[in-house]
Amino acid sequence: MSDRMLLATFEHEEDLLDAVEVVRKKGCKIIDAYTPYAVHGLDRALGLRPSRLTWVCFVCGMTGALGMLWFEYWVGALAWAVDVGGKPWNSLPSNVPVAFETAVLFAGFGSVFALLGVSRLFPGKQVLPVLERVTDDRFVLLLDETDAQFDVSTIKAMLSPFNLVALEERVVSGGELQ
Amino acid sequence: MAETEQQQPEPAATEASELLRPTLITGGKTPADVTRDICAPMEGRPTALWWGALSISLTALLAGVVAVTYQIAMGIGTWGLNRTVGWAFDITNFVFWVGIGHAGTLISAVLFLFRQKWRTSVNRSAEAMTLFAVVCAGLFPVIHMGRPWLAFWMAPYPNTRGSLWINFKSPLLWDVFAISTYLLISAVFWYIGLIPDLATIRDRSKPGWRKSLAGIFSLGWVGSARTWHRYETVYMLLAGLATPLVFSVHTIVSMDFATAIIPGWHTTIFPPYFVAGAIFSGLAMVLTLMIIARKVMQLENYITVLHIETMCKLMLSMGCIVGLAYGTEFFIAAFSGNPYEQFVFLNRAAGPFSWAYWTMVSCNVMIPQLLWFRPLRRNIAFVFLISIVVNIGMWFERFVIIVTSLHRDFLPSSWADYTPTIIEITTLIGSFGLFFSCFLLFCRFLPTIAMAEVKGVLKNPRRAAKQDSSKGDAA
Amino acid sequence: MPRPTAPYATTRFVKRIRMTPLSKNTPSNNDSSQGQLPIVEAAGPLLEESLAISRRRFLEAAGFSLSLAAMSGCGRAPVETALPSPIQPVGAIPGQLQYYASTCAGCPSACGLLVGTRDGRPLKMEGLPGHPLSSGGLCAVGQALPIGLYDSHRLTGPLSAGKPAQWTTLDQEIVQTLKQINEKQTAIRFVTPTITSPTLKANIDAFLAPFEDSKHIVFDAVSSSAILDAHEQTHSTRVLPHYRFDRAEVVVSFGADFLGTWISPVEFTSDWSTRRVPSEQVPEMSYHVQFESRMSLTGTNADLRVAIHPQDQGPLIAQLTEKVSKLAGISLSEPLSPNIVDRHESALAELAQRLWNGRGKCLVVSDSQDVGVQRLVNATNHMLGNYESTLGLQRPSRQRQGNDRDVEQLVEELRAGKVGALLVADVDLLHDLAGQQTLVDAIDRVPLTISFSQREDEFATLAKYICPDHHPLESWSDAEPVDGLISLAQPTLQPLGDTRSVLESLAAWSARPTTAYEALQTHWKEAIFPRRQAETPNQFITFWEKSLQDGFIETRGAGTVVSDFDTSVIKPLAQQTTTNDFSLVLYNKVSMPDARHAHNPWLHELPDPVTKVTWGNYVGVSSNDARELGLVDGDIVQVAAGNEAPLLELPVLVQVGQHDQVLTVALAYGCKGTDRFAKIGPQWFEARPTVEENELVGKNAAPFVEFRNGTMQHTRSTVTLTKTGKRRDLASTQLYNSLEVPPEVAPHGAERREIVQHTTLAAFAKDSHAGAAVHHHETGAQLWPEDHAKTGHAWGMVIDLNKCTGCSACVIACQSENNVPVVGYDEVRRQREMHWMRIDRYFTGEGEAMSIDHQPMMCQHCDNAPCETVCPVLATVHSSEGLNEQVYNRCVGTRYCANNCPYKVRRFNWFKYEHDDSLQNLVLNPEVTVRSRGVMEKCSMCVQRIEAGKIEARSQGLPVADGTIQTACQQSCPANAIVFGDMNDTESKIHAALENPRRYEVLEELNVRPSVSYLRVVKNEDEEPHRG
Amino acid sequence: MQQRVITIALLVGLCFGLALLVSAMGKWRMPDNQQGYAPEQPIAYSHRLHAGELQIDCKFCHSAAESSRYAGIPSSDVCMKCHRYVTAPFDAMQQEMHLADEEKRKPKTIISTELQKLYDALALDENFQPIDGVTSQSIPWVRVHNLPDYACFNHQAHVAVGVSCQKCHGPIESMERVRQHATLSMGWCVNCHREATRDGINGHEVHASTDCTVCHH
Repeated sequence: MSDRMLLATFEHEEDLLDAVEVVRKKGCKIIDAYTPYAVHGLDRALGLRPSRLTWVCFVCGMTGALGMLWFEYWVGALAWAVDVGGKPWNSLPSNVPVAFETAVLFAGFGSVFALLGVSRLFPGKQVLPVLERVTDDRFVLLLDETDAQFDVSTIKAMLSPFNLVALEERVVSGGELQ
Repeated sequence: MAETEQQQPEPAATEASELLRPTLITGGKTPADVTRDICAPMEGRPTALWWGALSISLTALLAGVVAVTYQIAMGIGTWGLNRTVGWAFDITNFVFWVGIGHAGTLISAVLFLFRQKWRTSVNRSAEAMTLFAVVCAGLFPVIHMGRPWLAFWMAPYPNTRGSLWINFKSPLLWDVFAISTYLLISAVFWYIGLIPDLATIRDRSKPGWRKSLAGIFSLGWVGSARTWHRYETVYMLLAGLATPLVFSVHTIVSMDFATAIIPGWHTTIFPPYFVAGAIFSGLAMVLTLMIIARKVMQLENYITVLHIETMCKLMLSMGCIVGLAYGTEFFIAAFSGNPYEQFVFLNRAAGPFSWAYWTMVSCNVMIPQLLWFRPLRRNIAFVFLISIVVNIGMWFERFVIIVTSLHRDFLPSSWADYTPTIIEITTLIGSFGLFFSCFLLFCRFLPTIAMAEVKGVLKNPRRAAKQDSSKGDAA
Repeated sequence: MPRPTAPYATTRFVKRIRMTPLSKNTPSNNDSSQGQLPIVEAAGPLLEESLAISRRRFLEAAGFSLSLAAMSGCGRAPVETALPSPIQPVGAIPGQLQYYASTCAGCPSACGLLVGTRDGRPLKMEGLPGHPLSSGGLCAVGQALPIGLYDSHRLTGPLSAGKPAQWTTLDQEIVQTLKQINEKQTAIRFVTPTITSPTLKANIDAFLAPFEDSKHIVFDAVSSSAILDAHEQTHSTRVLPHYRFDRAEVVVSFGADFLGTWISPVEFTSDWSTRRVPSEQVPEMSYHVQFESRMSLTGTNADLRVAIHPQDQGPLIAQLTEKVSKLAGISLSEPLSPNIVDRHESALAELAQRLWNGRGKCLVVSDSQDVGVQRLVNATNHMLGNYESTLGLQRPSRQRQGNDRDVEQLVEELRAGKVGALLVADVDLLHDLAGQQTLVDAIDRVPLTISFSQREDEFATLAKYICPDHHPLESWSDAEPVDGLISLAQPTLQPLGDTRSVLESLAAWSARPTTAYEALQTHWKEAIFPRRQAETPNQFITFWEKSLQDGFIETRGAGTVVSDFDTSVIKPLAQQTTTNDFSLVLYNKVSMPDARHAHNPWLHELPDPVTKVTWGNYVGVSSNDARELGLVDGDIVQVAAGNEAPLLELPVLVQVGQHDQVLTVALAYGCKGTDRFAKIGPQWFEARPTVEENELVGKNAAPFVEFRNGTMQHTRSTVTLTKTGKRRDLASTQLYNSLEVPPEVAPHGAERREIVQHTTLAAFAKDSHAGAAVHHHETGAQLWPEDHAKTGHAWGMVIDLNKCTGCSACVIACQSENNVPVVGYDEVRRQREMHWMRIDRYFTGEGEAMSIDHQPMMCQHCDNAPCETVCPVLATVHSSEGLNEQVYNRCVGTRYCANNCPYKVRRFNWFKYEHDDSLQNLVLNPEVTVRSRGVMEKCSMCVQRIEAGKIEARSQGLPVADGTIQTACQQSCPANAIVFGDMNDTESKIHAALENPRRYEVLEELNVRPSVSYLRVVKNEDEEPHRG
Repeated sequence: MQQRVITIALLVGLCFGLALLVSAMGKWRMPDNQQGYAPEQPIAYSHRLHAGELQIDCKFCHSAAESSRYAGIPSSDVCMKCHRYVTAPFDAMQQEMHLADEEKRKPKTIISTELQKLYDALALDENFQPIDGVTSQSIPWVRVHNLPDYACFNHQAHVAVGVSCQKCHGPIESMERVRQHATLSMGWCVNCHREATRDGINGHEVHASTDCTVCHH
């Protein structure tokens, strides 16, 4: 990835969506798009693969459930089998509620931490937003400028129908945007 | 619940889009407006109203702290309990607050799954309410112990007792796990929702403590589409997890009673009955807070009459379910032919605590029936009143279940009365103090409405096409 | 030693008790008794302050800062020193429980006593097995002796004119004054209550002998003087017959509360109960009729209870006598009573017939203080040939010797200023004769007044000298409750204070000083030893040893000469004017037989067996009168006799079954010094004091006692009742008194709860399972039969409700064994009494059809215990021997278990119940943990005794034999109603009891499988039982 | 890029820290664990000497162990059984004997400082006769093995089935000053009970119950 990129700003999510379609048709390389809220269908437009975080969630959940079930069985029937109200040593029904709660706990925290991990979000992370207002009301499309037949004017012409707010070139070192 | 949105459209609305979906946010707001409006209360100076409210709730909180300190210093004897009635205000308050805590997650998680876009205006504060309510709830099981300093014995930690752990057969222990899980998951859910808004605050506020704090907690959010994509997935997952959690938590709370042997407690109807009740009381409390908040924070355009009305409908339906449950209890008692069971319910309606029982019935079942009338549903003042009444009613529901079942059980020799002491009452007031203090501080320092989500449901001229598709996945 | 001593022990107490070698003057050959007399260092550190407690606090702290403590590797617990006795007394094993056979001095019944001592501290009073009278039972009062012993309010030394004095100086003064009196030949009067001790009696006589005008006056606060007087007239000797309820098939009692307070309740209870066990083979039991105006404990147990107005008692007895004489074919010249009560004609007729059929095997008794009436009672018993069968005169009872005529005379003498010296032992003259005006100044004028009281009671404060007597557990004594049965009382620790037994005081003043021990032995050598029977050893010392070991000895009678019944004395009763005003009936509570026990917190907090009210007395009002006057429990009313002096303000108690126009008030309350209990129980801002400002526990009702025809009258006619508008809630442990649920909330067909099951003798004879509850649910289904099989022991208990009279001895036995705290009026009022064992009492139904039940209720040790499942921290779990275990140190106090207990037998420590009276703490049983605040507790089936029994058996290499382990409640039960044992032991008593057709489990439809079960009540009635 | 490195570094560090913590936890003392407690005693009594060298049976002094819940700390008169004659270390007395022989005089009784404390406590004069008017005092031994008073350990029960003293008290016969050998934690008791029930005690079968109320009542 080079350090030259083109930053197109829009006012409405629809403009961004349409622009993305066109740009991709043109075969330009889109580094990323920035929006103030989750724009419906943008992921499809950008052609992102469905996230694998669901699997993380599932695995964590199962770990929690099975782990707790085993622990309860160990405590109740193996470690020290105590006669409690004449109940059987290992009464599965009474083990279910806690196991379920643990499952939810593990699943929830697992997937959240996974999210933070893969998206590299952590407290105190220093970032320089592409545009201050991107978390307010602006929609930004970030294009890579380093392939053949790249020409700012054509891009400008191409994006102008989607009432383009601004188009500027930026020279940044990679990673800084992440 | 999905049908609640197929309500009769606004008569004023003529535009096609309006026919499809009534306006959620009035006043033709743009995203920029949203940001400005919602950040306004945080950036401006707090109003006198806010200061007044805060000082009242802090006073209440202080009173509660004093009461609890005295009680822990002297002993549980400073409560009105006795050998027969071992639980009263303490567990009543516990169940009451847990109940309150339910609407929050319900509104944000369940309605999210049902694609109820109207939730966006209320979910943030509803979730906050959940958190604070659960904190209040969690307080009571601890202070109701004879030796609260040993509360940690409830946790399964490695010990030197020869592998003597804890009793996983005890519903009270299930509670410990359920409540703590619920608290943690709700907190995470709430925080995840906050991240984008925190980023917004970070970017729009000048350098200073707010900016740096927002910077730290927004975890370096930049609104990248990739992150949004994953974020949406996780948010959906959390919603999916939270929904069964909501139901499980109150189911487990109800098992404290349902698995016991005491007539009036030992009932299989309890789980659904309690969940319905919880949601009922939760909605009532959300309404109370919403109506206050929209006044105090000038958010009339974001929390519209439409929101209020929709919640009223939900509340009405819950009220009816609860009413049904009351009826069923009596029927089952009569039908079971179990004299103890029959006695307990007769005793509720006609015994020494009948006043509490009838307060409960009228507050929870009779008065809410007024919500069938549209004008009343849309009358903010009236709805506010109703929500208060329902809160009172639901508190009494728990009181009735706990006290009337205990005070006259099997052996007439040990029947006893119960009268609360000042300490108990002050503790209850204190818990309200804690709750409202937390909520007011939240209103002051965090966006009470999920900006990022509201922006997503704003009306704008070129949305119609999108809406068809979104309605597509709603169905 | 009658029972094997269990090997309990604890250095914890060795460190506070310094043993001393035998005192010089003690013969070394009786080490079984005086051998180990330790001095208790009352000032020493005590259980509460001992390390163990601070250790517990340390744990609490650790709770707060666990992690921190863990990091720091934990600080050391404070250093504890253990102080062994410098010289080990012979045979004393530290902490081991040792039993001494002795005699109970709680009242003149003189029951056999077994004093359990540990490290020289008497801790547990038990019945002496095999004692001819009490036969192993002991009442609540006897059980409660220890707390009176370790009472910091007892006098620690003699007082002269209210100031502490030296015995020597005091003796000189007294001897001087006595000499003067002897010279002046002024009267000397020695007042005591009934003295059963032959030695003391002899010594008093010897002491009084040299004086010209001397008299020993026997003053019983509630006397049976009329009975003795009547026998003086009918049998020419003034004696009290020895009643034998075990021989009586028909018992008719006119107001005599012989199971509760009358003469010798423990003895009578055990005798009576032997006749209350119908079996499948022999479905027979005694028939017991009670005519009474108040609701007495005896009345609650009668087959037929007839409520009568006190003024009707005489006439009714007269009518019965007439009927019996008709049957006996003796013609009477004139009707015996001018007043006729025709209300109960038919009942009397039937009763007379029943009595006649049971000639020689029946018994008619009355508590009347009218000699004429008692004469008729004698006549009836004579005609029925009961003398020497159910009433013994050859070997009469000495348990009541009070002579009211003497007392009346004394009062006059005092008023007349004739008395030169007044010595009063063991009775508070002024409290019990409060009715006599000007007595105070009269006594003030007496030159020499000596009180032997252990406390500064009303007379003592007035007396010139107080020469405090030992506590019974500190002193040597003996007793002859019934002619020919003589028992010894031995001290079990050296006196805690500088007190002196009456024997020694008298000896000192009559110039032949001796120790009580010597005096006792001398008298036995001279008077008792010659009376020995052939089989007893003929060496005095062996005879003495044996008596000491067994606690009692049976000898030849003293030879009472009784002339034949003199029919000429059967005279008609005097005409009496009938009134329609209220009559006041004065009585003694089962828990408070006389004012001597007024300082006993256990007895004050013992719920009255009938009213279930604790702390103080009250005015009993019949339910009809209460309804008319609009009175409810706790309304303070004023009772006055006419318009003159005696009046009383007390709260009302509405008592069903009490006759209308009758008020009842308990005596022996309002005693001086009981304001000490003001601060008992937890002190917090909403707490109400147990004793109000300048008040006492209860009010003294003695002012209403009056002398009439030479006897003290405990019923007072024409009293008035006025409301004051004030209120004081009664501290009652039971708020709802019926097995029938309130009609307005009663499910149809289930108005009555089958918690106490009933049947009649007739029904039982037909079907031994009659009266069993009909269950709507199938019971007995086990979900997990294979789990938790009880292979070893399986402890269980069966309680015979037909024997149990509700006397509540077991309640105190449990309290004393298990360190149950006293919580005070306010906590009881808030339904927070701590007794592990309670006795539920139900009045079900109306009038004479009312069924009255007593049901001991304690932890039922369910196999499917609802409490266990719900405890989050495993603080209450099930033992492999079927016990429901409560682990105090694990309990966090959620109270969930108590809520889920269908029997509501769990008790919670709402506060830290104070144990800061360092002397009082010596009463605590070291084998049972003192529970801290915030934990749950309940009946453990005396698991400490079970463990001790098992260990003892193990160290002897034997299996645990049936009966070697006894629970505290079972041991003390005068009626032997409780059977405890190993249900797996097919030879055991309990195993047999489980087979009993009358057996049932309370709430068995819940299928919690209790280890405690009950035997159904059988009433000796003909018709089918009434069912709700 | 370098962020990834940082992250990895952090994670590794965390794991390492946790590992350290866990390993350290083994060494931590749980609250109330008095293991190794060996307080100074009022008289420097040596179990090594008496129980070890002189082979005196434990039950000679702790006589109640067989018959009572408490082994009992011997009262001073038990000491006097021997120390009426043995008043000082053996060789010290030997020396005095020799000296006395040489100097043709009666050997004086030499009294060791520690034993003097015993005689003082008992208020005995040099001829071991009680001094009138002076009451004998208890020796304030410091308890080494302390159980909280809700835990009832019963010596009789254990001695009866042949559990050796050393099982709980450790190699007492080799201790100069008594030291708490075991943790005396509940787990420690319970495990011993389990083993005993499983393996029996020196050959014969026992049922060491693990019911709560066996110890907690």
